[in-house]
Amino acid sequence: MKLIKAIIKPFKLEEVKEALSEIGVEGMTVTEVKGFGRQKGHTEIYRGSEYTVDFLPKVKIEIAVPAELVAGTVEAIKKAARSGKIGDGKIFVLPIEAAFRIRTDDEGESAL
Amino acid sequence: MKLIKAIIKPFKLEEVKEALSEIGVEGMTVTEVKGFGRQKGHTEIYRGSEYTVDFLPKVKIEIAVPAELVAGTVEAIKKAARSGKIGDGKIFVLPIEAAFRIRTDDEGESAL
Amino acid sequence: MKLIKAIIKPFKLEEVKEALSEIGVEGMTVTEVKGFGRQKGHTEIYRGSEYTVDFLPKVKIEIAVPAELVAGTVEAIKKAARSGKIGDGKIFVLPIEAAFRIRTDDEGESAL
Amino acid sequence: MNKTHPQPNPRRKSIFPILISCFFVAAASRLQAQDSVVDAMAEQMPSPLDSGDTAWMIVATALVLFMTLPGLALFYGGLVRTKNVLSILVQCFAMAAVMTVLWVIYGYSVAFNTTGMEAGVINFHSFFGGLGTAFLSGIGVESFSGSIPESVFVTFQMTFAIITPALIVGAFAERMKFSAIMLFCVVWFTFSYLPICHMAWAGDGALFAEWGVIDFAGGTVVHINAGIAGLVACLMVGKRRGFGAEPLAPHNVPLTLIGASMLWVGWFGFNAGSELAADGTAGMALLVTQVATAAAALAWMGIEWIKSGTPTAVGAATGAVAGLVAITPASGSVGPMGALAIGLASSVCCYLAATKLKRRLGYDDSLDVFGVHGIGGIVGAVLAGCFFMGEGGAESFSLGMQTWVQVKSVLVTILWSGLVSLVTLTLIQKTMGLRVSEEDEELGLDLATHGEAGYTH
Amino acid sequence: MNKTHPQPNPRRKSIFPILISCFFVAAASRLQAQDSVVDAMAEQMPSPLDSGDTAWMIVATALVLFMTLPGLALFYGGLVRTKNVLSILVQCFAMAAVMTVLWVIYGYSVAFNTTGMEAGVINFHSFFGGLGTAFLSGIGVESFSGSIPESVFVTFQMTFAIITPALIVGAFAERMKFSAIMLFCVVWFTFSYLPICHMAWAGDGALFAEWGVIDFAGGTVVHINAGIAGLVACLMVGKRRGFGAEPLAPHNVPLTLIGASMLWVGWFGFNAGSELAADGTAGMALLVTQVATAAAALAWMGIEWIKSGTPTAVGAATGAVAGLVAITPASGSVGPMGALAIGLASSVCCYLAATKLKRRLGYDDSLDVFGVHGIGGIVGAVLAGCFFMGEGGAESFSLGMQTWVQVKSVLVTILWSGLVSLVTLTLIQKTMGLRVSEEDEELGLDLATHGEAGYTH
Amino acid sequence: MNKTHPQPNPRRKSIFPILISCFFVAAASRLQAQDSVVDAMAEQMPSPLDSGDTAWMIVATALVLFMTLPGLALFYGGLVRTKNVLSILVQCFAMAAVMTVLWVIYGYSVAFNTTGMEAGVINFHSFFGGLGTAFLSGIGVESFSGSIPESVFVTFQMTFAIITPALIVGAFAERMKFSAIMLFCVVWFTFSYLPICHMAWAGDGALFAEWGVIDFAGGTVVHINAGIAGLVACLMVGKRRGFGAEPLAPHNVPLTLIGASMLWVGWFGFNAGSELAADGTAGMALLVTQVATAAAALAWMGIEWIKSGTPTAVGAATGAVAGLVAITPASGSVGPMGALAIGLASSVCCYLAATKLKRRLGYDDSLDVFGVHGIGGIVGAVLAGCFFMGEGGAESFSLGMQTWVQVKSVLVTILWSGLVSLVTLTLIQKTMGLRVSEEDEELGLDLATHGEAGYTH
Ligand SMILES: Nc1ncnc2c1ncn2[C@@H]1O[C@H](COP(=O)(O)OP(=O)(O)O)[C@@H](O)[C@H]1O
Ligand SMILES: Nc1ncnc2c1ncn2[C@@H]1O[C@H](COP(=O)(O)OP(=O)(O)O)[C@@H](O)[C@H]1O
Ligand SMILES: Nc1ncnc2c1ncn2[C@@H]1O[C@H](COP(=O)(O)OP(=O)(O)O)[C@@H](O)[C@H]1O
Repeated sequence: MKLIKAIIKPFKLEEVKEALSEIGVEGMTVTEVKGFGRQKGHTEIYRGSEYTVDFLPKVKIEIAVPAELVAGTVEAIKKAARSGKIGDGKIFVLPIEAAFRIRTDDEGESAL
Repeated sequence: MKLIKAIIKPFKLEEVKEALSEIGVEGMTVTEVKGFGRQKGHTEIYRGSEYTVDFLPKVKIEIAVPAELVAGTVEAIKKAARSGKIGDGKIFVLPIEAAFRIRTDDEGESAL
Repeated sequence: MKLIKAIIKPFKLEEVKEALSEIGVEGMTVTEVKGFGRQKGHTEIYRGSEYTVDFLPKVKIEIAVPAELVAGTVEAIKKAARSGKIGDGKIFVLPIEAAFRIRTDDEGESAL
Repeated sequence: MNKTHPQPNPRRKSIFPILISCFFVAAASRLQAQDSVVDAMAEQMPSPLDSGDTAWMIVATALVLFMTLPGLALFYGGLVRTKNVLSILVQCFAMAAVMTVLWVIYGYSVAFNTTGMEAGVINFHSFFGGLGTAFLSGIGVESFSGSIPESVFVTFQMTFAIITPALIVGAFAERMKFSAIMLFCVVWFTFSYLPICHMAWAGDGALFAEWGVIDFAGGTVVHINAGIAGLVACLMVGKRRGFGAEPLAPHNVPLTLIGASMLWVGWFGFNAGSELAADGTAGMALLVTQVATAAAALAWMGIEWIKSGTPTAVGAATGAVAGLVAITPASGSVGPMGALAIGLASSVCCYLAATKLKRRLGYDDSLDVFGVHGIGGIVGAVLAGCFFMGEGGAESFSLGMQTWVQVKSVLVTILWSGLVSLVTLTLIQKTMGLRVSEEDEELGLDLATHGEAGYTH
Repeated sequence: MNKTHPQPNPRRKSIFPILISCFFVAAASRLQAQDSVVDAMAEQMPSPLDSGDTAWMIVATALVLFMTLPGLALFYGGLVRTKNVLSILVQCFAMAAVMTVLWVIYGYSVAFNTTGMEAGVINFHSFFGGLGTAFLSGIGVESFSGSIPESVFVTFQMTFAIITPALIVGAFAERMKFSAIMLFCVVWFTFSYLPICHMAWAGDGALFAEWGVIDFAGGTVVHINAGIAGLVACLMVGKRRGFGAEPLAPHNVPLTLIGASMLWVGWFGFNAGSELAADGTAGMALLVTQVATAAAALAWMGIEWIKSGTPTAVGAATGAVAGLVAITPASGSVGPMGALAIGLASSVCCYLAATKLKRRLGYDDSLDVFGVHGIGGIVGAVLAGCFFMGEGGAESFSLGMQTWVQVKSVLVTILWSGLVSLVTLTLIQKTMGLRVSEEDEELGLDLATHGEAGYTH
Repeated sequence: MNKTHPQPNPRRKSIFPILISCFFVAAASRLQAQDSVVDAMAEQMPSPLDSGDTAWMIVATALVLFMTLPGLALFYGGLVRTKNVLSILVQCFAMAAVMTVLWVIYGYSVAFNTTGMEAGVINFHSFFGGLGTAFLSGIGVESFSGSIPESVFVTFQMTFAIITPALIVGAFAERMKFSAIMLFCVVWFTFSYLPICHMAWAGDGALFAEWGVIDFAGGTVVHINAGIAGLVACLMVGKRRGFGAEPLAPHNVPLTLIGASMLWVGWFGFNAGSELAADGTAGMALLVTQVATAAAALAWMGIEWIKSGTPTAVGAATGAVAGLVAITPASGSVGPMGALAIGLASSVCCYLAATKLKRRLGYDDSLDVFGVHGIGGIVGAVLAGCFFMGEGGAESFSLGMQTWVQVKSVLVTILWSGLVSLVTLTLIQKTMGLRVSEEDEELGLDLATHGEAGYTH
């Protein structure tokens, strides 16, 4: 099993969710995060002092999937989340050693 | 060392924290997240339009533990977080390759 | 590639960001979290009832870096985030198996 | 006691619509013909209207409505948890809407109609007004109550009838069924608010008026009445899940402070408005209201500073309200030094009630309706019998007959409101139930009852 | 109809500053000499000033400004998404600032100057006032309008000229360019607000006044006028990204409820203030405003309760506003039972418009400006022709000539405002464009247009 | 200058309570007997009471309190960071409570008592009032001040004494010790607010009154006074951690806008209320207040629009306040065109002060108390000497003797307030310290000082 961590632009969340539903990914966990990268933040002005906001709002999606689904899932996210502009985000794949469903005693892939 | 990531219902946080204290887990990091899964969201109404809220509020707990404590920790979380209703959440176990305490120069398990 | 997860005190974020920029780390993702550990929370009073706030505000930084940069990055974070007081936080290093940039078709280290 | 009330008007009876007839029909078909002679006579008399008094009383009415919407709604709304903020706001809105309608249908008449009342005689109408002014029958543009239009008097008193049940909802916040709340409040309004209001303010022949009770702006009518209902209700509904174990901390203290400030400012309408005129007594009511409130806020913060070193925002706000409550009955008769004393005394008593007493007895009066309105109202009602201001501004203190009279009115109010609340809530509990399900309580009343979230990020 | 308006004053013409001359110069150089004789005469006449009426009208003015700032700003601000909250607040602030300046430069004169008007004659000045009082020329401390200082009348009416364009911005919230909004509102104010205001309230010789239209506090002038402009604008600007697909839920319902409450309370100034005096009619306007609002809030919550079991907070607030809107034109002539009927009717119609009609026709009137102000205004304007209150308080209902007169004024307003909006928006669209870029809409207007975030944690 | 002030009343001296005697005792034991003859005489004179003026002044009092609670508290509260929002709210609440109590004990007497004053004579009592009305001794229901009850005058002036120190706290927000703030404000109130207020408004024999200074509603007394204290304090307390390096952005701009709107609306009470009557001058004050504020808000947004393309919400609010401040001293004497000019001028000057000047000199006046109140007050006080309105509404501009008189009063105020602030703060710094620990500043004052969090999710 793998954990797919994708950092995307907030307004792409709905589209990504739909793209994942289509390929049968049924569960995910979403966190509001702030991203720092190549994309430049906007400039805010407060009482005459300009300052640049470095941290941009992003959304992090975490999805646990069986190893064989990683490629398809990554592809689906890339397609749905791409706007072509700088700051579209990243996808990281991490190994998961065990998984459990709290409600039942399911373990491993059947827990997803 | 392993990183235990548990996604639970928010109102179970206190109980889980207590259960972990009892078995000697002294540290954890908690994030408010939104979950998407089998559990159906409620329906909201706004100016005559009904819509279903897909993303439900959940809490993610991250706990770094020595490998030998993983089983006990998972068990404690499962017991405390279970309500038996759909949406109780998941537990994932990931490998940690190194750990450091910022305040001191502790490394590895002694940093936890 | 590795994923560095650092949990630090919120007011150290700016300093950590600058320290990382200096050693050439160009991207990171930041999450507001609540930490539970050795550091004692303050006491709040509400209508005559005292209670202790266990969970303290912390900031979690996630940085994906090529393996060879891990040591330097950890060092930079430790230096910048250290106040010497209890609760300064932790750094965990996790393995990353694959990385993608959403905007382009970059994979692996070139995606970072 | 200082309330001017409309004289019973013979022509009103002739067009008294039967209460149960649909008010919609009533609206469309009121008979016009037979009043013409009386009206013609009325027109020749010099108008009693005083534009200054009227200006003040229109504004005072707006101020008292402002106390409920948004004042009280925010004060309470900020003190509950995020998931229940809308439930409080909806309850306050619904209270304003329902009580307005009930007030014009029968409330005003039951509270202020003087038919059958006689100075020195205690009879049925010492407790309940007649139905002669139901549907505000006969109240037109040329009807006056003292020097102000009767329409203004009706609306001013209506705002008191709105805030009183709205105060109660704080006691059982975060757990009671919306339908049960509304039903309880309608019944309680009819059988506890209206009669106590009548006893205190309907003039000669009314119970408290006959006794000579001083209740300038509603210590018994509003605060003790609501405080006792809240206590009974929170005992019957039971504690919130987690009470005692978790903090159940306010979700938005700034909202609470906005609300408290609005209560403070609006209360000038409540107290100085109760003079029903813009004169020296109203001016003094303004001053003493400000002084008592300041003293009470200071005292509460002082107690906290001494006890824990941290004077809190919620404490400052609660102290201010404790002062406002206590000065209410006394605001027409004390001077600034008496007000200082009343404010300090109320703050200390309410502090003890909202902290020690509540913890000792273990009831969950969530937003301290009894602790602040009940106790503060009692302190104020009793002390209103002790402090007096003479015409030249000299003030005096005495413990005498007046104090005893005040105590009697307090006891009557406690018993009356307590009994009405107990009976009504028992009936509701037996039939539809008082409390939401555990799951709904967990999810929060906003989503469970009102299908809406307070905040969406 | 009940508005007192200043008589044309011959000496004003003599110092009429040329409109295009810089007002700055005007401020410094107004001629003083020639007025001295007239002034001397004025001083010997007894002052028409009534301090009670003046007191009330100063406060009413403050209350109506309070409706826009912060009332409407919060009502709207809470209903949009987090990223657009400041755009609404800035728009309301800017509207208050710009309209104030335009009002003193030429607005007051075009709306209320009576030069060239004659009872029974329809001419150019039945639609537009003259420019004789531009720059408030000739209005001093001793100028009166009825029993109040003319300065108060000017400011009171100014607050109506502020809130009307501010109401419109709700229709195209979250997507229209700030520059386009401001330009549109300035033109619309000049060519739609001012003439409709003149037709309704400038007195003998004005179109609606000649027809005998009842519009006590602004059903046509304010609500229908704004509602139609909103409908045209939201059609031309187009739907928000995601409309229909995503919820676009309000980001902070408590803010909306605070705003709605302030609108409610402030509306007493709007309606009872429109009497321009503190008297029995003002008092009755206070009462019926409260009754209609309560009935409407209750009705909206009732409909929701029946349909989905969840009476919502946004629903309660929207219902209250629907009632406030509808009672506006009628508040000087109906009684409490008529008000109940108007409130209920408006709530039902607005509910249908804001839900069914909008969904059916598919336009994105984001905050229901047309649905509530347009429809509610029409319901109120028409029913103001049906319900009447006699002097003795008796009420009656009839469908007759007055109803037809009301319908005519509604139609004129719809056409006039619709046409002005259509032409203006078309021109703006062709030149500078109406809408922000997709990217800016996505980022949110707060950051994109105003360079600021509403909340920073 | 237009303030009516109570005449010294001989019988007051006879019951003058010794200041140090506990006010509690005073409350209970005021002597009653000896006043009876004087009272009897008073009763036969026709009452000077005007109900319209009284109505207005009660409301004006409520409006000015509303400016502090919740107005200013929210304006400031929204501008600080999340972790310090409650500290601002508590400080404003505490100021309201403490100043109220001090005002009734000695403040009113030191500010307005006229014993020992003589027209044309500069003596000790040109600076400080006597203690004859300490404890509000002798002020009863039948005491009048002009046409309004003296109790109303006392309370109205009290609200000015509340808001002035509350304004100062913005300068050292987010870092100063609560105990040091309270101590400083009490001393500053006693030795700077009270004397400047006395000099300006105590009537014949007072310094500014003798000079013929125009300060209708408090340019020197309130704004310059507070602005200078703020400047001195922020210099002595030092910059916030991170000032210059991090943005320290406002945490909740909507709160700030709510507060600014409330300041705007409440300011009608401040300015038009300073006439102490509901008349033509009050009406004109209403109008010019609105005009200056609008012009200033517009100017600030315009500057931002030109400079960066993004007119901000905080800018609109700050501009409005700059206009309100500047029109304050002039609101009783200018006309609408002068108001336009004053609003524009103030906005430009305050903009420069709050941005360029502050950056150049590097002090951390956190919420621009000096930048807006200090500078705006100076602009207004000086321009009040340049713009005049004649009786017929004609306006004129001149730079002459009056301007010089105004400048003198400004200089006296700057020196006086600066000196009192410097000495007081130095003493506090040497003893208890001015500033919280670094750790507490980092954690936030809410938790560190008040043991509470503003928001709990
Ligand atoms: N090395 C990294 N580790 C973790 N997160 C990263 C890293 N680099 C970028 N990110 C995240 O990805 C987001 C987008 O990255 P950015 O460099 O702005 O553009 P792009 O994705 O187009 O390369 C950032 O805002 C940040 O949240
Ligand atoms: N594949 C997944 N990857 C990551 N998080 C998941 C995944 N599936 C479910 N979750 C998280 O677990 C929560 C509960 O899952 P759900 O399917 O609703 O019920 P259950 O845990 O009872 O199976 C979800 O709300 C989501 O936060
Ligand atoms: N075992 C753990 N797993 C995950 N996070 C932890 C763990 N222990 C501590 N933390 C995080 O690190 C923060 C600091 O830890 P704490 O024990 O208070 O102090 P220190 O870092 O000085 O040892 C905690 O608030 C928590 O967020």
